[in-house]
Amino acid sequence: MNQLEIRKLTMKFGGVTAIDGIDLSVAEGEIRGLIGPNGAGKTTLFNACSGRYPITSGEIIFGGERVHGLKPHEICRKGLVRTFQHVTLFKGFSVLKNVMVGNHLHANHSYWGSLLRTPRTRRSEAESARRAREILEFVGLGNILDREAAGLPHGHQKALGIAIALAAQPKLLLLDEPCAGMNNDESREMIDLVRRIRDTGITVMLIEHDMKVVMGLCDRITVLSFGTCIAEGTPAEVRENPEVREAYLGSQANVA
Amino acid sequence: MTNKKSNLSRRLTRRGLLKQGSMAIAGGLAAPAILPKSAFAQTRTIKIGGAVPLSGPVAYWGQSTMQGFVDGAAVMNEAGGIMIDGEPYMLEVINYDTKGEVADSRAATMRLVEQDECKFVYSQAAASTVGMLQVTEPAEVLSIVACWGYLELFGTDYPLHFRGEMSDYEQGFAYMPFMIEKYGKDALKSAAFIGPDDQDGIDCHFSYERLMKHYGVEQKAVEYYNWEDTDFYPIVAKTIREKPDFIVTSPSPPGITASIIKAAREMGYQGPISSPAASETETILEVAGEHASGVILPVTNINPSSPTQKAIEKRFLERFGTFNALAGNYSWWIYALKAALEMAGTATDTKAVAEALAQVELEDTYVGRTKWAGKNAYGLNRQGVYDCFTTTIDDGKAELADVRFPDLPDTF
Amino acid sequence: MEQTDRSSRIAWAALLLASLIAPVVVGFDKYLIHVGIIISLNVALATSLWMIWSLGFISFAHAGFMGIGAYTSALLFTKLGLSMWYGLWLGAAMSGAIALVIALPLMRTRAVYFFMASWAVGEVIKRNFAYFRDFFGGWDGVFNIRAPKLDLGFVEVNFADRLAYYYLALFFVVLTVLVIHRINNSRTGMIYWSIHENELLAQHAGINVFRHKVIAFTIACALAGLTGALYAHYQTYISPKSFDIWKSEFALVHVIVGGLTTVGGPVAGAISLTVVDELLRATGYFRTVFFGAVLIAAVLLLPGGLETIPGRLRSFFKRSDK
Amino acid sequence: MTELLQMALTGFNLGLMYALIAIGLTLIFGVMRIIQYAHGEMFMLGAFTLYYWNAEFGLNYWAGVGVSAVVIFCFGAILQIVLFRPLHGKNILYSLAVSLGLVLIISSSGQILFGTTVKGIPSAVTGGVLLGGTYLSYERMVISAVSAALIIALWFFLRRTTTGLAIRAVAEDPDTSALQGVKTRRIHWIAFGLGSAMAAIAGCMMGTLLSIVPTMGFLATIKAFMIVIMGGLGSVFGALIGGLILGMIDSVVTTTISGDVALILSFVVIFLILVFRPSGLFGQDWE
Repeated sequence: MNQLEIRKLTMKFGGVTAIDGIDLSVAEGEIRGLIGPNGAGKTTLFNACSGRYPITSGEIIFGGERVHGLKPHEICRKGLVRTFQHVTLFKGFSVLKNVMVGNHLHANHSYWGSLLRTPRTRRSEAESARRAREILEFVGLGNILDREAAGLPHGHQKALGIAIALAAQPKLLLLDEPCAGMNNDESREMIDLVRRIRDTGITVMLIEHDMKVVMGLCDRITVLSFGTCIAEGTPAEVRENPEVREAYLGSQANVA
Repeated sequence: MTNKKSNLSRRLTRRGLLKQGSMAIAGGLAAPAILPKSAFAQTRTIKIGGAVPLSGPVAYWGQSTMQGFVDGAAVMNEAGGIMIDGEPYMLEVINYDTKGEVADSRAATMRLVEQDECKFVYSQAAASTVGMLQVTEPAEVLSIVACWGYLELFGTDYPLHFRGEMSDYEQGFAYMPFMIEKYGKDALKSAAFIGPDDQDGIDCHFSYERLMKHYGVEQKAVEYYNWEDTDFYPIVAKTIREKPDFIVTSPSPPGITASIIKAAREMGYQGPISSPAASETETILEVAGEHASGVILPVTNINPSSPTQKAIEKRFLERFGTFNALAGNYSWWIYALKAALEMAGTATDTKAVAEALAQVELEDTYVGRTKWAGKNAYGLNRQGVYDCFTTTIDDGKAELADVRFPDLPDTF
Repeated sequence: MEQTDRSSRIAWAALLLASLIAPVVVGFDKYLIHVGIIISLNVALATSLWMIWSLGFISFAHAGFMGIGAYTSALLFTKLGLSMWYGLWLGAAMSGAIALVIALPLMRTRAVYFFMASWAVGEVIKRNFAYFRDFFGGWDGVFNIRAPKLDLGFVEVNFADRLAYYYLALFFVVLTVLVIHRINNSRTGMIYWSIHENELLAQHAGINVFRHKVIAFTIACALAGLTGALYAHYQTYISPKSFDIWKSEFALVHVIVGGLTTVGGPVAGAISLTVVDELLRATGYFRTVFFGAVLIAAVLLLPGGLETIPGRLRSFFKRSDK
Repeated sequence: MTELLQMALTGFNLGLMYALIAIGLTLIFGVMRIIQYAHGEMFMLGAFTLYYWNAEFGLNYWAGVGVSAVVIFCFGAILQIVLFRPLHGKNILYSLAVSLGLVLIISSSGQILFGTTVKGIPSAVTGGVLLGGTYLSYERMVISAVSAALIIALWFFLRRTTTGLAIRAVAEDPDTSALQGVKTRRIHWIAFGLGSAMAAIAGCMMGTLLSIVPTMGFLATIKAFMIVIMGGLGSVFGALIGGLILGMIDSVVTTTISGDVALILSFVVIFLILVFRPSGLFGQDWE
């Protein structure tokens, strides 16, 4: 069964057509790559799926349910969670607190509970802290729980961004350039993390410019150019596809 | 008419500035800021407290009132204080700023009454008066205020509360006879009123309504401007559309009065315009320019003429560096209080002092003859009545046109 | 949840104890008790304004909502004879209800635009009190709003007595600060501060930002309404001028000078600036000038506000005893 | 018919005068995101500078306007350097608190220095003509012309001169413009000084029309903020349109219904504009 189906999606911003009738479907448990030159509409697609911007026409079906038109927090609750290209964190919070905000979703929150500090609320808060520590261990930040998010090195900030997304217990995780600005070791760690995320049963779709990461990690790759989908297939098929090469891999063809 | 040079000397002299600054600091800071204090420990003293607006939009009136008391007390102390059944009492005046707000005035009055133990207090303008009365009446403290409205706060259920300034109603009984003499009864069949949309404006309008009814003048239009207004064309256009015989604007300060006059004349309205609260002819001449004619200001003697008035002006200039006619207008309050204290022979029994004050009549003050009236209207003689000096401005020249004691009807 | 560490818990207890015994310390000087009541009311107003700040925006309509609470309670008393015990809760409820209705469109605006829109709301509320003369009393205001009595069986407490009202005001202030402190130090507070820190990420982490903003605004305005009712029955007279823009501005100034990051900020700011304003009363003309100077000095010389003082002292002592 | 004409004319004059007050604020509020509450105080100081220059010392009126603009420009620049520069980059609330402190200091020390008596500046241009019931005062025409001229001049200044472009660059994105070599510190005090000077000129114009008193600044601030919000942040054209809208509301509604309703209505209009067009009619986004 397909985790995500996008049918004839079109996104217009005051005359500019960022996405022009894209069809895309992502199978459950797959790692889907999304590549294309700058301005191809990759991040716009993520913005459409996460509900940040309203879509012009078309349909987005997630887990068999219509999600286009819903608000970001509603889509997130359904399990479609995204990270952001430019690192966005709760800078003033500690690493642990960042993730606890993330898993706020599944801890039942009640104003009366907060006010009266009922045992139920206190238990759920302790539970939320425990789960947050678990997630941080999973992404490798288990040892710096109390550090302030703003002061973390770039690599850790990226990992924390993913940890926040994981806290919302996603079924489909949209990663927007997870390896941007990373050296080889950090990239290798990130690839390993994405695989481990997928192994827990979470479908992953990621935007990435680093070809080594994309080719090595993704089961299938979709190539976008000027808001349309020009190719889709396994990494090998995409590498050979002449259109892709010409539209995107042109100069790098002989290098790969 | 005072020329440019002299009013500069009156208003911005270096000496005046220093005096004004130092007086405030000496008077204010000397007192330990929050703990009770008394300057004349040794001889017996009477403390007179002032909760007046010294800052904010109504500071102009507040400062004039304070100057009247500070000057009066200084003069009396120099003359050895007041003799109350054989004992000399010195006067000590304590002033707190109320910023022209009710809650602040209530707090200031509480401090005067409870901490400084003043038995006699004074205030200025409606907001500070309302704040003050909630404290003074239950504490049986005598208050002299200037407040043109809130008539429900006046009379038998507030027995220790004196109004030292005539409202437009009392003043009207000097103003209307003068207008009738000047323009003739049949030229004044209809009138229009323009005033600010706060409690002062609404109260003044209420006084005028009663006055016009008494003199059988039909009221054609009532327009309220709000203090945020910066242009009076719209309101004046609406008023003169009704073609009233004359326009009254109150309590509009000199500046706004001048703007109303200018707009009316520019839009072709020729009838007389009067403003009983505008006590600065210079501003009206400067702002209204050649339009300033047919203006009647039944306020107070803007340019001191009588020997007493000139003496008061000289003393105020030396003591405070500035003098304006309103300060003169309020300067008689403390002398009336002095007479009442001496007559009652007590400095603590405020009821007796109040009884005495009601009968005090002064002859030679800045505003001529003064007495207290209002027995029939309010149940007690608590409304100060005094000579009304009417100044008129015609084609750029202001002159004192009439001095008369209001002939109040017996129903008052 | 950050556990309030031991030193701040002691600080709160000390402050509570100090305010309880304050009347005795000043020898029941009636005027200083009045200052105490005004401090309590300012603390409640500043703290409820601070609660809105914890979501990242500042409301300039706060005095307006305080006015709604005050007028509701005052009119219930003067027109229907209902004592303050009803007026308090109905005033808070009315203020909260109107806040809820206004919040729905208001929360569409952002940052400084919210700030301006809330300013417009405050002005409209105040001017409606002034415009409808027959019902609200217009600019003349509402008179003799008497304090209530409380029959405790063995003794009847009349809150017209200032000492009694001091403890009544203190009780409600402590209640208000406790409610806000509890909310802030709980999951709800974490959600508020996450919206404050990064609204976009909070939304994408599954937090219904719009709903939380509306609820927080409603609670804060209801608490302001409660403060308004207390204010009305103490001052016994209210007019539209009592709830104008300056009151909102001074509440904001109390929060800024006090400190923006913890509940201690508005409390410290409100206490210190109210005392300063009272101390300056005797300086006549110069009162507002001095207050303006104190305000600017506090902001420039003490970045982060009064709440950072304990931290600075601690670091100062640590450095010196090394 | 003449009533409508009178209303429209008054509304137009009023609108231009309000716009003159607001464009100064557009520079400060729009460019530097400083909520300058003491903008009205600059308006008041401008009027009093002209008063002492012209009415007291009897010197030429138009020279007085120039002098007061220069004096307040320097005063505004000094304020920015001394008070607002340390707060740069900090939370906007701190600059708001400082500007509130300024309001308290300037208006009350104005009362102490200039005295609380109301003053007036004799108008430089007098007279007018009655065109069938509608009065065309030359003075208001001159003031409207000066206001329009200044607004256009500022518009060109921001579009054509290098400093003007630098100011707009800093408004758009301070960091990038700093990278491009724009001395942002210098631009800040220039923009602040210029904005204050604009308010001073407006003070001179309105000062001659009406009376002046030290506490008049706060009312000008209210009008200026209302217009800048309506017109949209940082947009000179928006300030002009906002000014005209407010002028028309004030004139028409006051004449037909009442002053109170005019004010309540203008606040309701602001609320609706902000709710449906969060960045004002012509302003660019805030963050």
